[in-house]
Amino acid sequence: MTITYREALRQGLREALAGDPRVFLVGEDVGRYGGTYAVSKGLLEEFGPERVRDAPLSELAFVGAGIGAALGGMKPIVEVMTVNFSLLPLDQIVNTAAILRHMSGGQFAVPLVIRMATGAGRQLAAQHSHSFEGWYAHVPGLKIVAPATIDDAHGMLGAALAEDNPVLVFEYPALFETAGDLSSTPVDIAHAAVRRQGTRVTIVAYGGCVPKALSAAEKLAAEGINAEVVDLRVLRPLDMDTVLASVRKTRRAVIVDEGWRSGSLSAEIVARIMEQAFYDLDAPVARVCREEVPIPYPKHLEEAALPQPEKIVAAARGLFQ
Amino acid sequence: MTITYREALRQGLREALAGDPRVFLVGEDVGRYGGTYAVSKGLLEEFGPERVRDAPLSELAFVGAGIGAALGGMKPIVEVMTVNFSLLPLDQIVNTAAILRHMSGGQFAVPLVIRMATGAGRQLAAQHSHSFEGWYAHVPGLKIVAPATIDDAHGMLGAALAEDNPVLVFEYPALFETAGDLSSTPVDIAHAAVRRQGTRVTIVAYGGCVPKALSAAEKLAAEGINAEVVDLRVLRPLDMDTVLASVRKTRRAVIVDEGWRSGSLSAEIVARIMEQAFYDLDAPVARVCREEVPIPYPKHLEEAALPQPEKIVAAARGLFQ
Amino acid sequence: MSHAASAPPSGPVPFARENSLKLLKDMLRIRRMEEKCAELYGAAKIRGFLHLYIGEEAVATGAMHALARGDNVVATYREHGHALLKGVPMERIMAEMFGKKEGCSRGRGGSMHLFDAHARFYGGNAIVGGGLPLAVGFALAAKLRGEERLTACFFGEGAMAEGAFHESVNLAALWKLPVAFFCENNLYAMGTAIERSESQTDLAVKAASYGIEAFAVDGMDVVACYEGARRARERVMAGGGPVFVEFRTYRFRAHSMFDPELYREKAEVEEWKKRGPIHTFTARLKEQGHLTEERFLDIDSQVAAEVERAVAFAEAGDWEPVEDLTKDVYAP
Amino acid sequence: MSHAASAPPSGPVPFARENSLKLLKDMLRIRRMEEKCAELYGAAKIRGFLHLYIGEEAVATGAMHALARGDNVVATYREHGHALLKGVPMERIMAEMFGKKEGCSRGRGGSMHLFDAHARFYGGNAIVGGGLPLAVGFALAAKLRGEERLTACFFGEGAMAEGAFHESVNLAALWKLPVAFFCENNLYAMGTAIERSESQTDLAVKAASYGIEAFAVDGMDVVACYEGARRARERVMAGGGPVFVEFRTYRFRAHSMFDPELYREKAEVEEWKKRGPIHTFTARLKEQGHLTEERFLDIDSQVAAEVERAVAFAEAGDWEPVEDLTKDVYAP
Ligand SMILES: Cc1ncc(C[n+]2csc(CCOP(=O)(O)OP(=O)(O)O)c2C)c(N)n1
Ligand SMILES: Cc1ncc(C[n+]2csc(CCOP(=O)(O)OP(=O)(O)O)c2C)c(N)n1
Ligand SMILES: [Mg+2]
Ligand SMILES: [Mg+2]
Repeated sequence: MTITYREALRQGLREALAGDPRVFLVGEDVGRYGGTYAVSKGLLEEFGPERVRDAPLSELAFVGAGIGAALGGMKPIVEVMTVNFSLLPLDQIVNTAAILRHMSGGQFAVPLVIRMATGAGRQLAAQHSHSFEGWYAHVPGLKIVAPATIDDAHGMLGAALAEDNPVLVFEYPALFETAGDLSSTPVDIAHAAVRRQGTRVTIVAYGGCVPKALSAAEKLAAEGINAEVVDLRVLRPLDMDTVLASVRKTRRAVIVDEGWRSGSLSAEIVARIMEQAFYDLDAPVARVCREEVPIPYPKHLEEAALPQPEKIVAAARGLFQ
Repeated sequence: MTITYREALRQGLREALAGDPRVFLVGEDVGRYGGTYAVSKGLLEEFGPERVRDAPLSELAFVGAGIGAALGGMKPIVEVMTVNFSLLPLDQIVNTAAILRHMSGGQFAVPLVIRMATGAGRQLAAQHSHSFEGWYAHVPGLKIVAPATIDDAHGMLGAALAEDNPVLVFEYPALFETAGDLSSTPVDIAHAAVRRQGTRVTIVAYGGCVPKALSAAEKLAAEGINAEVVDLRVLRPLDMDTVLASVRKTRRAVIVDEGWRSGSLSAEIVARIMEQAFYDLDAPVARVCREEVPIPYPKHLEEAALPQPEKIVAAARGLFQ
Repeated sequence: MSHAASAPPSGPVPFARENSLKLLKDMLRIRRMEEKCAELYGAAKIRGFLHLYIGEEAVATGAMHALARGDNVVATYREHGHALLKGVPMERIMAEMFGKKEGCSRGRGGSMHLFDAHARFYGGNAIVGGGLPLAVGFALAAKLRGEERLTACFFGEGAMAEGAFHESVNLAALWKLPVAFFCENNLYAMGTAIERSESQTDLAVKAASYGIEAFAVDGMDVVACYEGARRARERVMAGGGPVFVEFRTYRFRAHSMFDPELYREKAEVEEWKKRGPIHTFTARLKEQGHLTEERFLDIDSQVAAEVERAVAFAEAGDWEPVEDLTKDVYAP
Repeated sequence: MSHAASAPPSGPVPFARENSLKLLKDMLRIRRMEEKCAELYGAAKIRGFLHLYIGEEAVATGAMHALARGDNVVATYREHGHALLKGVPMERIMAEMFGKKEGCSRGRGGSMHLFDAHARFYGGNAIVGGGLPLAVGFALAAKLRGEERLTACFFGEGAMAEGAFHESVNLAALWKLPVAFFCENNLYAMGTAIERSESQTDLAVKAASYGIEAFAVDGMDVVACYEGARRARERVMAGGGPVFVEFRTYRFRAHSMFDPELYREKAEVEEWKKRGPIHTFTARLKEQGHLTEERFLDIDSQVAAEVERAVAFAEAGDWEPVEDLTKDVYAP
């Protein structure tokens, strides 16, 4: 069945609500508006206002309430409309959701899923174009997933709900219109995936940058460089086994990250490759990241600020010089 | 003159207030309480309640108000009591202070200093022991400084106020009782500093880990390993020239970071060394970071969770095996 | 809270004729500029998010006329009208929406981020509630510097549920700062009706709980908006601290260009359109003998010409060169 | 707001004798346990931050007696008393303060982070205001699950200035959730007096602006605290949504163990001590003939024995092995 990434997300949500009465969805405009990105469209009508619950503009409170509800026996799916607004409830995520299980001596689990849209690319300017997945991946106690494919858009939510601990699911509006086959194979949220087999260089990417990495790989193939593309999928904890296996084979790597370069998740990948595969490298690992600038509104500047297939190609090519 | 780190901070503050009528200090309990860590003790009496201004518990508003006041012609010093509470006003810092100058087309500067205490080590448990300097160092538009010495504790504030742009100053309660000579040399906030000359391995650290790095270097010296210690001082923008010069000389490096390992600033340093000095390395760069756990209360567990001189020694030693 | 529109504003306008016509013209300037923006969005000249103020023009118009030149204004992503009437030239606004470097934010901000230091217009903020703490800070600076300057902060009723509102009003009240909180209650925050957003829908009552003066005015009546803002300014400048005004208004268009408007009835919108601030004001002025149809058409064509000039200016503008991407980034 | 203490609570206690003695004993249990904690802090057995509740015991005691066993409690870093009376064994509290693995949070939380799933005691939160959203969530869960369960959320008056308070109360009121907001107004947030923290110092007035029932009680009178909490619980369980109670109380000790108390006069503290909840209640019970000095000493020595047992238990506890450092960390 061919569906869009958006529709895959929607079906994942629908199945989650249908499958467990403890699951409910809460967030700004998830109900009557139909979801900012139409991801929850029709769910209010199907499940009613108790289970598809519109919240006022008060991110700190409704994220915290999601944590409390999880502790109280429910399985909340909290939608923070976009990652840009997730700084407001960040304290609850970091200082309660992530900490509670350990700090209580293991008494509590927090079976909570937080979904948010992330990333740039739609000319929304500086305050609406952040990519903070890397920040969240810094925090022990959270699992972070980034669906880049139709199957993952559909299946990662269910896998997250099965975890009994806080999982953050990042959704990529830049991918919402992409379409593809939905398979019936269940997805895990433990492993990275090799999206393209290759031999000479490994391109590591996640979320909205995966299609860019694949497109770069095609261009590289035309130049005779056969690139392997690894989709991280899970940003915490990192599945370094998959990354390292690929790097050990290709002996070269480019890490792609939509976050600002300094202190991005890409740095962590590079550091781990340094620590664990230094002697397997034929060249220093390269990075393609967001430029160190608040994202500007005009299309040409936004494009210049973000990772692009051409930049990935150039970085990969650079490893052979 | 021998003074404590705390007193050096206090004198820096006092001089800032005395030196420019546009400067004022605002934050929770900076006035009548005398400062949570007594850093602002006596300043209310000296400068009055307009310039040493107690704020209610409302971090988002008073940090945002600091930004507004900076735009309005003042030079605010905003104290967020500790980095742990800085998640609450993070949106204002990231989405306004850091962005405004660029997004307004260069019309506005934001001459604002935000001070906060950071770090673990006093058995304050998970919610009061964070080290988020690395997160802040991710954000273009902010300068981040971390005084580790008496001179820096004293002088970095004045240097920050001279910048006409937002600077975050991280203060280390773990160092408050350390004492030393206050020199009269002015400090910059542009460069890293070599705190100990060495030849065989470079230990890079910042803030509260600098004394630990120095202590490790002494131990290593006893084993015949002459370590160089680089104090980053400025966490954004990074002075990689100083770091790379040292690494190119010693050909080995250990990065020490009080933040959780995954996605910490240490990863960025490793990545940059990979990118810029890969061929100069005789061994993969190693890291000593916070363990991936919310900091537990008991002393033995807290110590086990944090970088310690012994761990730094072990990591450095490991580079020679 | 009832969403029903009450009777349209009527009766004589208590201003001199030229003043009245100025108010009318300014409302038209916002309206025509934004109608053009909608068109240009369709033509893909303007991109990103675009939030139109159509229907709410009386609020910004009344309020800006009550402010002094030296006052500060902080607004939201629905701020084209506020920027324009605070003195940002229409052509620079239009160039900004095009993303051209002649724009008031050098093209970097777009529709949601208009700035003009000279006009003391401080955005343009796409984080709901984000402008409130900032406005408090401007007011603090004015007070500390001994400046005779109001800071007016505009925000929607949806923003009142945010912690930022609470903390900011409390701070301003505690410190008796010269700030006016202007709440534009258009009954919806995206698709969330006020009764699902505020447990207390009488917003002035809510604001008064901070121990400040607070009142509501008809936000569809430019006269009431002017009077309300003038009164607020007077009280604030008398030194007693902040004042809160609820402007009861309505948004005629969708929240942004991506909004199927599933959450409200067409009939409700039509009902409110009967109270449209421009045509009701026009009617009153005509009835009063202050305005003829001819004069109206004359004004409207002056406005149309201004809009055309602005579009031409924006079209003729340049793109910021990619080499300047990180210009003005501190500590990149 | 006046910081002056009014007349001490007096007059007959409207409870049966054994009930009254239970209240007295529970106040004493908190007092003696905490006096011991202060001593142990001096002896470096307890470390980190330690916030004593001494002076405020009537609040937790009255409130906990009004709650049902199955109710949830969310509190702050000044929560030893709440934990104890919600049913966390004193020995497990003491072991927690020592950092031993027999502690109610396995020693990992310490004084500020007591937890007990069995007792439905959910912290122990060191972020001011951090417990409020959580409590709303517990109440939401109870409502969705159809459970007859109150969630009581304790917080200081200082927390009311935080956005978290505003957002949480609004949410609870909008959704008519079964949560009681119990504000412990001890007039100071660290060194910040309430009049520098709240523009409206009548906290019940402030809370009522959310359209919920709100009232104040004498937080130095365990009878008033009990009655107030009982009334709040009744109203909430009737289904009308949250209720807010201000408990007017006073902290006799420093904010924490690091506080030179520069911000208040000794005389003010002494004045309030005259209203101390334990000795005034004792006096009333004696006057009423419900209590003799002998019986008092007997109760006190039972309490002392419980404290001794708790300390012995804590002393005898084990340290969590370092190998377990990252146990219970999800996705480390
Ligand atoms: C903190 C935050 N949360 C959510 C959003 C998404 N959003 C943009 S506008 C809006 C509605 C705001 O409503 P209101 O304050 O009433 O202003 P109006 O749009 O009606 O003028 C929302 C939810 C945002 N921009 N910022
Ligand atoms: C968000 C946050 N800001 C600041 C602090 C530091 N702090 C701890 S307790 C406290 C005062 C709280 O006062 P109140 O809410 O009245 O409670 P009380 O201590 O009087 O019981 C402050 C400022 C904190 N823990 N959390
Ligand atoms: Mg609105
Ligand atoms: Mg208090």
